[in-house]
Amino acid sequence: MSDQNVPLSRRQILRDGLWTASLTACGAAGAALAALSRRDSYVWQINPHKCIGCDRCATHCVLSESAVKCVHAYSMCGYCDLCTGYFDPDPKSLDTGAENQLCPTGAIRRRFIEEPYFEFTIDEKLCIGCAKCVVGCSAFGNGSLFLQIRHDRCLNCNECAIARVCPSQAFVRVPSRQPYLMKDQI
Amino acid sequence: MTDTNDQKYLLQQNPWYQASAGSAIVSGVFAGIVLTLLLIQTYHIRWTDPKQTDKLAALRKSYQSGPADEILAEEIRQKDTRQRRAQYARLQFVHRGSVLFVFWLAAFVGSLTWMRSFRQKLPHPVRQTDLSIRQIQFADRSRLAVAMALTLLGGGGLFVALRPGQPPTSGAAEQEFATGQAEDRPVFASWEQMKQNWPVFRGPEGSGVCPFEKIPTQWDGPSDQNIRWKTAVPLSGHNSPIVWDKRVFLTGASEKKQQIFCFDADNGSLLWNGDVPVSTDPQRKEMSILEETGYAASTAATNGAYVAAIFADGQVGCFDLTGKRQWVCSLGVPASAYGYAASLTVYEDRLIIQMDQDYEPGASKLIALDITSGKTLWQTERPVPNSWSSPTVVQLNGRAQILASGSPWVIGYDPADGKELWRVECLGGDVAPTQVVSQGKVFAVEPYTHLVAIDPAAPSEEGTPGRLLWAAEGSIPDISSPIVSEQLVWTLDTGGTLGCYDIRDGSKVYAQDLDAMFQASGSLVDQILYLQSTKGKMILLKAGSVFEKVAENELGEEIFASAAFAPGRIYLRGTHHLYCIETKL
Amino acid sequence: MKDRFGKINNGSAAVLLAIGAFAAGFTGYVLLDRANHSGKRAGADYRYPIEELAKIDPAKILYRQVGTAIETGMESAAAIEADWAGNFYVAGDRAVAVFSGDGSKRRDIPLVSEPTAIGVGEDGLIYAGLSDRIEVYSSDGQQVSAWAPIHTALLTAIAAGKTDVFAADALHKIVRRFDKQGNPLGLIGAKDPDRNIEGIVVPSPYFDLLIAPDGLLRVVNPGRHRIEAYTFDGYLEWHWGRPSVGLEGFSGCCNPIALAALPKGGYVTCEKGLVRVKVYDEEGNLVGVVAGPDQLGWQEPLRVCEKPEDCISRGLDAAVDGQGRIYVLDQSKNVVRIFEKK
Amino acid sequence: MKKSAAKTLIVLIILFWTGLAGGVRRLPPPQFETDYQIPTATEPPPRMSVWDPADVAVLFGALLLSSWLTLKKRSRRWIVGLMIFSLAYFGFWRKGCICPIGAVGNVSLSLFDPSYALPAAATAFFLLPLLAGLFFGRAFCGAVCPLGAIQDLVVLHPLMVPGWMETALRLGAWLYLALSVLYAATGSGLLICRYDPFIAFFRLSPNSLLWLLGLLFLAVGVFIGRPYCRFVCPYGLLLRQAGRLSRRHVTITPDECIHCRLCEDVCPFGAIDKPTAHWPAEIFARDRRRMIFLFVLLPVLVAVGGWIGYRVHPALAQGNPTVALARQVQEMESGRMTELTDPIKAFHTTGTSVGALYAQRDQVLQKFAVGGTLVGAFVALIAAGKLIAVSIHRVRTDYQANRAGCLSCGRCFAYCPRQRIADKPESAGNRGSEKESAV
Repeated sequence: MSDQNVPLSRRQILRDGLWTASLTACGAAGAALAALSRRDSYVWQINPHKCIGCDRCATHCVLSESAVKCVHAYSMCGYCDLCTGYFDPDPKSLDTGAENQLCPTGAIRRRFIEEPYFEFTIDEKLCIGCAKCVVGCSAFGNGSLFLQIRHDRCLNCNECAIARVCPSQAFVRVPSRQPYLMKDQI
Repeated sequence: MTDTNDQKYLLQQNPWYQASAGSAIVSGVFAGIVLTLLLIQTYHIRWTDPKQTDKLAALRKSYQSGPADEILAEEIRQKDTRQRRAQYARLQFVHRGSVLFVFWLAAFVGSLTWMRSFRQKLPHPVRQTDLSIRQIQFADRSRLAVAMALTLLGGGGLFVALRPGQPPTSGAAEQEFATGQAEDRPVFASWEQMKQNWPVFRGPEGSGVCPFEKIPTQWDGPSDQNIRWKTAVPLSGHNSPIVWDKRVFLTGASEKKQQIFCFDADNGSLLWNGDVPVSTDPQRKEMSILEETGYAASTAATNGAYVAAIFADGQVGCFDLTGKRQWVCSLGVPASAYGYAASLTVYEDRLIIQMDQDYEPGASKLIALDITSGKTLWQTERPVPNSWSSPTVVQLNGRAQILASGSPWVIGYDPADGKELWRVECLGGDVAPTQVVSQGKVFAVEPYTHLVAIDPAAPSEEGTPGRLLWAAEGSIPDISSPIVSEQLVWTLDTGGTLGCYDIRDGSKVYAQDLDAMFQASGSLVDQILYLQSTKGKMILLKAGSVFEKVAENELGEEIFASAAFAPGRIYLRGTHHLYCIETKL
Repeated sequence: MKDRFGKINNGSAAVLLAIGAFAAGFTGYVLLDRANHSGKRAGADYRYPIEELAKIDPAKILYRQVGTAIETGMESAAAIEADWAGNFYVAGDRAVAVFSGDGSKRRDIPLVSEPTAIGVGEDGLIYAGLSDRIEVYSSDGQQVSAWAPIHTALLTAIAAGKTDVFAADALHKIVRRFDKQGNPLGLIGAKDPDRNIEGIVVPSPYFDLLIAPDGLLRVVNPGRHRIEAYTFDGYLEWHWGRPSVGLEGFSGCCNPIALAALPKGGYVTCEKGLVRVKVYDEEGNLVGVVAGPDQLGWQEPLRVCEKPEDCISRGLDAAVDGQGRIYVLDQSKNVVRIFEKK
Repeated sequence: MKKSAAKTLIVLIILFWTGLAGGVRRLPPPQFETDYQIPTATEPPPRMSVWDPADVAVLFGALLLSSWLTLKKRSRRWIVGLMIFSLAYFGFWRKGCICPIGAVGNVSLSLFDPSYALPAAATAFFLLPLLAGLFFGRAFCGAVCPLGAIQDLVVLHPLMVPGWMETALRLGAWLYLALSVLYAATGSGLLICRYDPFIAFFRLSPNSLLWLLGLLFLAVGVFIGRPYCRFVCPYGLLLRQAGRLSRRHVTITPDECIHCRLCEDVCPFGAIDKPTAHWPAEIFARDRRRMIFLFVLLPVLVAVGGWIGYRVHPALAQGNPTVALARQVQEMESGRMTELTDPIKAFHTTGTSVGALYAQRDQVLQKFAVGGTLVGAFVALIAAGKLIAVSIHRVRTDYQANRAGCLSCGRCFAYCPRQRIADKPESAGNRGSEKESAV
C-alpha cells in the first residue's frame, strides 16, 4: 500500500495545484470580464442611415415572420397625396385599390386628414420588412419610412442571422435602454 | 436466454405496456403528420409564394403599362387578397404547427421512454477473457484513431490551403490567372538582354543613357525627314515608349478606358492593344487628375516575357508579349495630389511599384508583384507622402538595388525581399524627378531646391549606411530627371534653364537658358544630350563642360514623354502619334 | 441474445454508420446554409424597380454636356442663375460666386449668412435670398440695398422683373411680390376657393418660380406636380404638368423642383429623386431630355452614410443663358454641368 | 387657441432651424388646419435587462440543485425533473439565449474588440458553470444545459461508441472551439451560435434550416447518446477539464465498489472506467519509450500544425464580412465579375476608396494569419497531448465515473446494488419499483 501512496499523493498534489490555479484563473477571468462587462444588455438594431433597402430582412430572420418591420417617422413625412412609399411607381389613380398599392402585403394604411394631406401608418401585423416602401419613400420623398427591428418580436439572437447577410452592415448593437434608432431622432 | 419469450408474453399481458405502446404509435404518427405538413408549408413559403408574387407582379406591370382596365384591376385585387390570405394562413399554420410538432414529439419520446421502462433488462455481466489485452488494444486503437484524425484534419487543411484559385493572402492578391501554360515561356530576361533593350522608363537603369550606336542627330517631323514611321496612338497619355526587341509598348487612357498598346518596331503597325478594366471605385470619378498628368502618366515596364502597365486609378494589368492578358490587380485609387505618375520597373520576375500616396501613415508602399501571377511577393511601407518619381533598379556596390525617392529620403531596397539597404535624408516637397546613378553614386533632385549626390556605400555621420556627398543649388528642375555622364550632371527645369555641375563636388560648370519649355526628361547618347521641349523641338547639345549646340530638330507635335532608343532608332511619343526616327540612307 | 463483445462490435458498425450519416447530413446542411446565405431573396414583387425606372431611351436625350463638371468649390451650393451673356451665379456658403461661361470664377460676393436663393435682373442687379430676406448687389459686387427681413420665411427662388421682384417662400408655400425697393406688394398662390386656387403644396424645400416672356409668373407647384401660370396680381391663369414616373410626367411625391425658361420658348424642369432635367414646350408637352440619372451621376436611392446628414439627398437647380445653354447645379456634389443642344 | 398656434409656430421654427443648421434640407411637417396631431411611432421595448439577473439567479440555483441531486440526493428521477425544467426555462422560455456555450463567443469577442460591451449576464453564464465544474463536476451538463437536456431525453437505444473512436472524434470539437474563438476574436461572427442545432427548436421557427439540423441531431441522438455534447460542444471541452480537477464528483456507488460489474455497460456516453489489469512490464517499457518519442515529436507536430493553419488562413478569412466584400470588389475590379451585387453597391455608396477597403482587409488577414497559425498549433498540441495520454497507464481498482467524460446524468446510480441498499433496503426485491427507478 505504501508503495502506491507515494505516486498517488504526488498526483493529488498536482491536482490540488491545478485546481487552485484554475480557480484563481476563473476568479481573475471573472474580474477581468467584469471590468469589460456592462450591466446593460445590448440589443440589435438597424441603423437606418446605413440601410440600402434590399429585401433580406424579410427572408433571413430566424423567425417565420421577420422581427424587422417598417416604421414611420411621422415628423419627417410630407403627408403627400402621391406617396411614393404607398403607391406603385405609376399609379393609375390615387386610391387604395390593391392594383395601385406598392406594399405587396398591403401593410400601409392611408387616411385622409385634410386637403391635400394624407396620413400613412404601418399595420405591423402585415409588414414583413421587405423595404420596398422604404426605397420608394427614400428615392422620391423625405425618407420617413425606414426599417427597424421591433423588439416585441426580436429574440435578440447572439448572432443575428440578418446581420450576417446585411450587404451594408447596417446592423448594430445598441444599449437596451435606447433600443431604437428612429430616423427623426438621430 | 430462456426467459425471452416469457418476458414478451408477460409484456403483452401488461395493460400499461399496451398503453405506452399505443400512445407511442399515436403520438409518433401525429408528430410525423405535423412534421410532413410543416415541411410542405416551408416548401411553399420558400418556393411557391415567391413565384405567386412574381405572377402578381407581372399582372400589375401589365396593368400599369396599359390603359386603366377595371377588370384587370379587379383581378389583381382578388388575387392579392387571396394570396395574402394564403400567406397569413400559412404563417399561422407554421406557428401553431411548430408548437404541435414539439408537443407530439415530446409525447412520442415520453411514451417510448415509458415503453422502454417495461423492457428494461437486467445488466448481464459476462466473464471477461483478458482485461489487459483489451486495454492494450484500446490504447493502440486510440493512438491509431487520433493519428488518423490528425492526418485527416491536416490533410484537409492542406487541401484547402493548396487548392488552386486560393484566395489572396494579402496585398494586391486575387488575380485573374492566365489560361495558357506560363511554364514553357521564359519568365524573365537576363540583365544582359535587358541592357540590349529599353525595357523601362529611361532605359535599363532608368538613367536616360543610351548605349546604342548610329542614333540619328537630324530629322524633321513636318517634312518627314528621317522619320521611319509615324502611327497615331488611340488613347492619350504622357507615358514614354518602351522597347523590347521588335516591339514598342506604351499606354493610354481616358476617363472610361485604359489600354496598353504594342506597336511593330519596324513599321509602326499596332500589333495589339490590351484592356485594363477601369476601377469601379467611386473614388475614381473623384480622382484629382491634372491635365498635365492625365490617366496614363506611368510608363509601362517589360522583362522580356511580360509587359505590365499601371494607371492613375491604381489598376495594374499584365500581358504577355503577344497581348494575352495574364492578370489584373487593383491597388486601390491612389491618393495623389496631381494624380499617380510613378512608372513601373522590373527586376527579374518581379514588378516593382512605387505606390506613394497621401492617405494616413502606412499608405505609401513599395510593392513587388510576381509578374507571372500578380501575387504580392513583398511590400514595404514607406513613411513618405505622395511623390511622382519612379523607382529604378540599378547595380550598385556589386548588387542589384531598387532606388526610390520620396520626401525626405532617397532609399535603397533589396529587390529580393524589400528590406531597406540604406537611406539618406536629402529631399523635400513634391518629389517628381527620378534619381539616377553614375560611378556608384546616386543623384537626386529636390524640386526647385537642390541637386544632391549620395554615396550609398559610405556611412553617414551617424554611422548608418548612405552618405550625402554634396548638394548643389541653382536652376533646379521640378519635373524632369537629371542626366549624368562620367564627369558631369545636367539638370533642366521646366522654364528651360540647363544647369551643368561637376560630378565630384557639385560646383556649377555652366548654366544656359534654352528658350523653351521642358517637361520630359532628356537622354545622353554618345556624348550628346537629347533634350525635347514641350513644343516638340529636340535640342541636341555636346555633353561637355562648355555649352555647345549640335542641332535642333522639329517633331511637329508636342512632347511630354521621354525618348526610347534602339540601335539606330529613336522612338518619340508626341501628343497624338508615336514616331520612329531613323537615318534614311 | 447477443454476446457482449458481439454487441459492442455490431454497435461500432452502427455507430460508424450513424456518424457517417451525421457527417453527411451536417455537410449537406452547411452547403445548403451557404447557398441559402447568398441566394435567399423574396420575390420580385418585394423589390422596388428603381433601376428600371432610371433607364432613359438615349434617342430622347437632346443635349450633351459641355466639358467636365465645373467645381463650384463650395461646401453647399444652393441656387444657380445665369445672365443673358452666359455668366452664371452660384449662391452658397455665405457667398455668391460669379463664373464666366467657360467655368472660370470671376468674383465672390461675400454674404453674411447662407444664401438660399438667387435672382439676376435684366439690369444686372443680383438679388441674393438669405432665408428670410433679400439683399441686392450690383454686378461688380457692391451692395445696393438690404431689404427688411420677413418674419419667418424660406426664400428658395427669386425672379426680378422690370418693376417687380417675386420671391418663392417654401415655408409658407406662397409667392411674395415686392417692388424694386423691397416693399411688399402682395402674396400670390395662397389657397383661395373663390379664385379657384387650390394652393401650393411644398413637401420638401424646393419651390421655384420665374417671370415668363409672356409677362406671367410661372410657379412650380411640386406637391401637385405642375407648373402654374399666375398674373402679377395673383390670378391663376392655367397650369400644366401631371404626376408620372414616366418620362413625360413629373416623378415622385414632389416635383419638379426647379424651373428655367429657354430663350426661344419652352421650359427646363428639374426633378429630384430620380434625377432628370427635361425640356417642355409652352403648352407643357415634353420636348426631350437634357440629362437623366446616368448623365448626372445618380447613385442608389439609399446610401450608406456614417453621418445622417450625408444621407440627405439634395436636389438640382437650373438656369439658362441667352444662347440656350443650360446650367445645372448639382447641390449634392456642388458642381455645375453645362449642357448644349446636340 | 392663439397661444397654442404661436407655440406650434415656435416649435416649427426651432425644428426648421435645427434642421437647416445640420445641413438637413427638410421642411417642417405641414401646418394642418384641422386639429390633427402628428403621431409618433411606437417603440415596443425589448425584454428588460432587469430580467438578466433573474436568469443568472435561475442558472445559479439550477447549478446548485443539480450538484446536490447528483452528489447527495443521487436520484435520476429528480435529475430528469430538473432537466425538463431547464429545457422549458432556458430552452423554450428563454429561447436558448443566452447560453453558456454561446457565451464563449461573446467572451472572446469582448477580449479582442474593446468596442463590444460584454453583457454582465454573459460573463456570469460563462463562468458559473465552470466554477460549478471545479467544485462539483459537470453539474451543468447533467441537468442545466437545455441542449444537453433535449438530447438526454431522447436517448432511447444507445449504442456503445468505442472509446478510441470518441477520443479521435473529440479532436473535431477542439478544432471547432479554436475556430469559434478565432472567428469571434476577429469579429467575423459567433460560430457557436450560428450553428447551434437546437436554437430553431427552442424558437419554434421551422422555416429555418437549423430546424433540420436539430432534427438530425435528435435522430442520431436516439442511438448515440448526446452527440452534440460529446463530439461537438466547445464549452463541454472546458467543462471536461474542470471535471477532471473537480473537488467532488459523481460516483457510481454511494459508498464502496463491490466489483459486481452491474454498472459496466449502462452508461450510454461511455463514461464508466473499468478497473485496470496488471500491465505487463514490457508494455510499460514500450509505452515509456513511445512517450519520450512523442515528447520529442511534440514541437514538430505543433510547428506543422501551425504551418498548416497559416496556409489555411486566407480560406478561413473568407468568413469575415470585410474580406468577403473585398474579394467581391476585387473580382469586380479585375473585370471577372460583371454583375453588381448588393454589398458592392452598398460599398460604393459609402464613398470609401477601394484602397482603404483593401487596407482593412489586409488588417483582418493579418489577424487571421496569426490566429490561423495559433489554431493549427493548438489543435496539433491537443492531438499530441491525446497521443501522450494514451501512453500513460493509470492504475484503477474500482469501477468509477470518468471525471472528464461523466455528464452527471445519474443513470448509473440505479444499477449499483449498494445504492439500492442505501435507498430502500426493504424493497430491494420489489420488481415494480426497480423498473421505475431504472428509467
